[in-house]
Amino acid sequence: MVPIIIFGLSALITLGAALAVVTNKNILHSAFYLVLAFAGVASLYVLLEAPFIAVVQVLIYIGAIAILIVFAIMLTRRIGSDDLIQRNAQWIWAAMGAAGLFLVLGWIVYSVNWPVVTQIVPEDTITILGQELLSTYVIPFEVASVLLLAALVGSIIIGRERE
Amino acid sequence: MADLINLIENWIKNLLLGWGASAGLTGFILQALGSVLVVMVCFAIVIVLIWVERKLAGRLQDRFGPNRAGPYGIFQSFADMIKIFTKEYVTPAGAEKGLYNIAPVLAMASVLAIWAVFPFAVNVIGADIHVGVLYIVAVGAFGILAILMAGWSSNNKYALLGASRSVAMLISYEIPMVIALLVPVLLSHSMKLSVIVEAQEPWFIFVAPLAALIFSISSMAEIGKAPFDLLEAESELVAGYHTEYSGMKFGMFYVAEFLHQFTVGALITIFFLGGWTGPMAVRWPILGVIYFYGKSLFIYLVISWIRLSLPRIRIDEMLDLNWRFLIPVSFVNLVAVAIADRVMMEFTLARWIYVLVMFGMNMFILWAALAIAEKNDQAVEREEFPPRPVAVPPGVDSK
Amino acid sequence: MTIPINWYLLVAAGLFSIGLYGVLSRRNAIGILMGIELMLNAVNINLIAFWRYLDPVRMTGQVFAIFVFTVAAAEVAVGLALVIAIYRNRDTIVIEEIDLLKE
Amino acid sequence: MLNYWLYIGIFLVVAVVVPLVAVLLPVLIAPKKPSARKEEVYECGIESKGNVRIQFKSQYYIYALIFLIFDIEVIFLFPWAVALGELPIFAVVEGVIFIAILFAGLIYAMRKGALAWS
Repeated sequence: MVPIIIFGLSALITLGAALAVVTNKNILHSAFYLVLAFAGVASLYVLLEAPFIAVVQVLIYIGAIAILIVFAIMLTRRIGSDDLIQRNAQWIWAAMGAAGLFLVLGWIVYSVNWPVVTQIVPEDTITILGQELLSTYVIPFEVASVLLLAALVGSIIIGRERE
Repeated sequence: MADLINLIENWIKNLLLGWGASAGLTGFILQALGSVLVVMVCFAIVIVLIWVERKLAGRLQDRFGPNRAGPYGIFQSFADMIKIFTKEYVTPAGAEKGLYNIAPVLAMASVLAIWAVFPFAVNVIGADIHVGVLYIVAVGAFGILAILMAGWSSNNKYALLGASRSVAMLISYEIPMVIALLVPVLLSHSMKLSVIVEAQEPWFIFVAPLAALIFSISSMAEIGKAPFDLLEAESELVAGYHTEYSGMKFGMFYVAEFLHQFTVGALITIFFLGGWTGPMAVRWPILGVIYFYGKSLFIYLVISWIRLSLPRIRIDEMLDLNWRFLIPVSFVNLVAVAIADRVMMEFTLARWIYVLVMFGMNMFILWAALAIAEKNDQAVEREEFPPRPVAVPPGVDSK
Repeated sequence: MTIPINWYLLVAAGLFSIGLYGVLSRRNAIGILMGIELMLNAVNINLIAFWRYLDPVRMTGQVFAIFVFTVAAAEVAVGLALVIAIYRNRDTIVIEEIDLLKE
Repeated sequence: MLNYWLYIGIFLVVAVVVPLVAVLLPVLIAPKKPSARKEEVYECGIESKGNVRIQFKSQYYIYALIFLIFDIEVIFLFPWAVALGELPIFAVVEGVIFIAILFAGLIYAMRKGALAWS
C-alpha cells in the first residue's frame, strides 16, 4: 500500500510540476518548477529500486543542470520579465499534437502485454554497475569522457566573452 | 547488555505491538520517532554551539564573550531564541513571496537531511544505503538552490550579487570535495557509510592525509564562514544573500550555517577519523555515539579556531586556490591512491607497510604540489610586481 | 502489491508529451531546452522501468541511463552556451527573431 | 532496502516540517506593524535605483558549466572506485585514462584563462 501512495504522490508532483514548467509565464519560476519535476522523477527511481540513479538524478539535474539554467536565465535577464509573451502562435497545435501523442503512447502502453520477469534486484547494484561499466561498456565509458571534454571545450569557446 | 538505544527501541516496539498496532505501523512510528530525535538533537546542539562559539571567539580575541545571562552566560542562546522568535518579519517590497519564504526552510532542510544516513554507533545507523556518500553530496544541491532562491526573490542588488558569488564559490569547491571523498570510497570499496567507518584500520587520516586535508579545506569553504566568508563580506556585500531576511527567517540561515559546520565536523569524523569507533565501542554502542559526537565537536572547535585566526581572502585568490591548486592536486592524489591501492592488493603486505607507503606517498604529493605552487606563485609575483627599492617613490626612475 | 510496469510507462509518456508541448510552444530558447530536459527524463524513467521489470540482474538499463545523463549534460552545457552567445550578439533569445539565414 | 528509503523519506518530511514550524511560530507571537518605509529595499540608506535584477558576469556561468562537466565525471568515478577491488588491475588504467582526458579539459580551461577572475 505504501509504495502505491508514494508512487501516486511522485507521479502527481512530477507531472504537475512539468505542466507548470511548460505553461508558467515567468521563465525563472519555470526553472524552479523544473527542479520539483526532477525531484519527483528521483523518487520514482527510488521506487524502482535504482537508488544510484536517483541520487545521480538529484546530483546532476538539480545540483548542476538546474543551477546552470537559472544562471543562464539571469544572464539573459530581459527574457525573464513577465511582459514578454512566452508562448508562440502555434501553441494550440502544439498542445493538440502533444495530447495526441500522449493518447497514442498510452494506448500502446496498455495494449502491449509487457513480458515482466519476477527476479529481484541484487543487493549491491553499484559494484555490479562498476564492473559492467569497466568491462562490457568500457568503450562507451572512455567515449563519454571524450564527449565531456568536447562539451567542455566547445562551451567555453562559445560561452566566453571576447575581449 | 549496555545497549541502551536498542533497549529503548525494543521497549517502544513491544509497547506499540502490545497496544495492537501492526508491525508495519510500529516500524513507521519508530522511524518517525528516530528522525524526530535526530533532528531535535541537531537543534539542541546548535543552541549549545552558538554559546560555545561566542565564548571561544571572545576568549581568542581577548574578550569575555557572553557573560550576563546566567553563569558564564550559558543562557545567552535562550535569550537570543526568545528575542528572535518575537521579532517582526519585514518582507521587502517587490519580493517574490513564494520563493522568498521557501528559501530559509530549504536551506535548513538541506543541512538536516544529511543526518539521515549517519552511522552513530555499531548498531545505531540512520539509513544504511549503498549510495550514502553520493546521497550526502546530492542533498547539498538543495542548499545551493536555496541561496539562489533567496538572492533572486529578495529584490535587492546586494542579495543577488551575494547569491551569485556564493553559488559560484560553492559549486567551485564542490569539485575537490567530491574528488577527495572518492578516496575513502576507494579505500573501503563501498559507498556505505557504515562500511567506510568499519574499514578504517587505522583511521583514514593516516592512510590518506592529503584527501583529508583537501576535504577539510573545501568543506570549510562550503560552510561559507571566515576565511571563506566572501558571501557575507560585510564591507562589500552587506550580508550576502540573506540581506533582506529578518527574524526567524534570518535565524534559519544562521542556524543552518552553524549546523553545517557541525555537520562538516561529523563528515570528517566519519570519513577520516573512524566515525564511532574507539575503545569498547562495539561492546557498548552508547560509547560509540559519545565518540561520534565528541570527535565531531572536536573538529568543529578546530574549524572555529582556524576561522577565528585567519583573515578573509580575496575572491580571485580563493577561486585560484580552488581551480589551480585543490582540483589538480585532488586529481593527482586520486590517481596515485588508486594505483597504489590496487597494486598493493596484488601482494599480501602487512597492514603497516601499506599504511606507511600510502602515508609517504601522500606526503610526497603534498610536498611536490606545494613546491610547484610556490614556484608558479613567485613567477607570477615577479611579473606583476617587479621589485623596486623601498625609499624611491613610485614613478621615479631609480636607475 | 507491486506497481505494474504500465504505470511507470504511462507517467513517462505523460512527461514526454508535456516536454514535447514545451518544446513546440515556447518562444524562449531556454524554455525549449527545459522541454528537452523533461523529455530526456521521460526516456530515463522508461529505461529504468524496463531494467527493473525485464532484466534487474544485469545493469544494462542503469548504464544506459547514465549515458543519457551524460548526453543531457553535454547538450545543456553547449546549448546554453549557444543561447548566451546569441543573446550577446543579437540581444534576444526569442527563437522567431533569430532568423539570419532566412533573409 | 526500500525500508531505508522510507526512513529517508520520513526524515526529509521531518527536516522540512521542523524548520517550517520554527518559521511559522513568529507569525503567531511576533508583532506585526508593516509600513511602506520599513519594507523599502535596503541599499545602505539610499533609495534603490534602476532594475534590481542586474545582469551579472558570464564568468559565473563558466564556473557552473565546468562544475556540471566534472559532476558528470564523478558519477562515472564512484562506481569505478567501488568496484575497483574486484576488477582486474587493468581497470585502474582505464579509470586513469578517463581522468586524464578530463584533466586535459581542465588544463585547456586554465590555459585559455577561463578560470581566472577578471
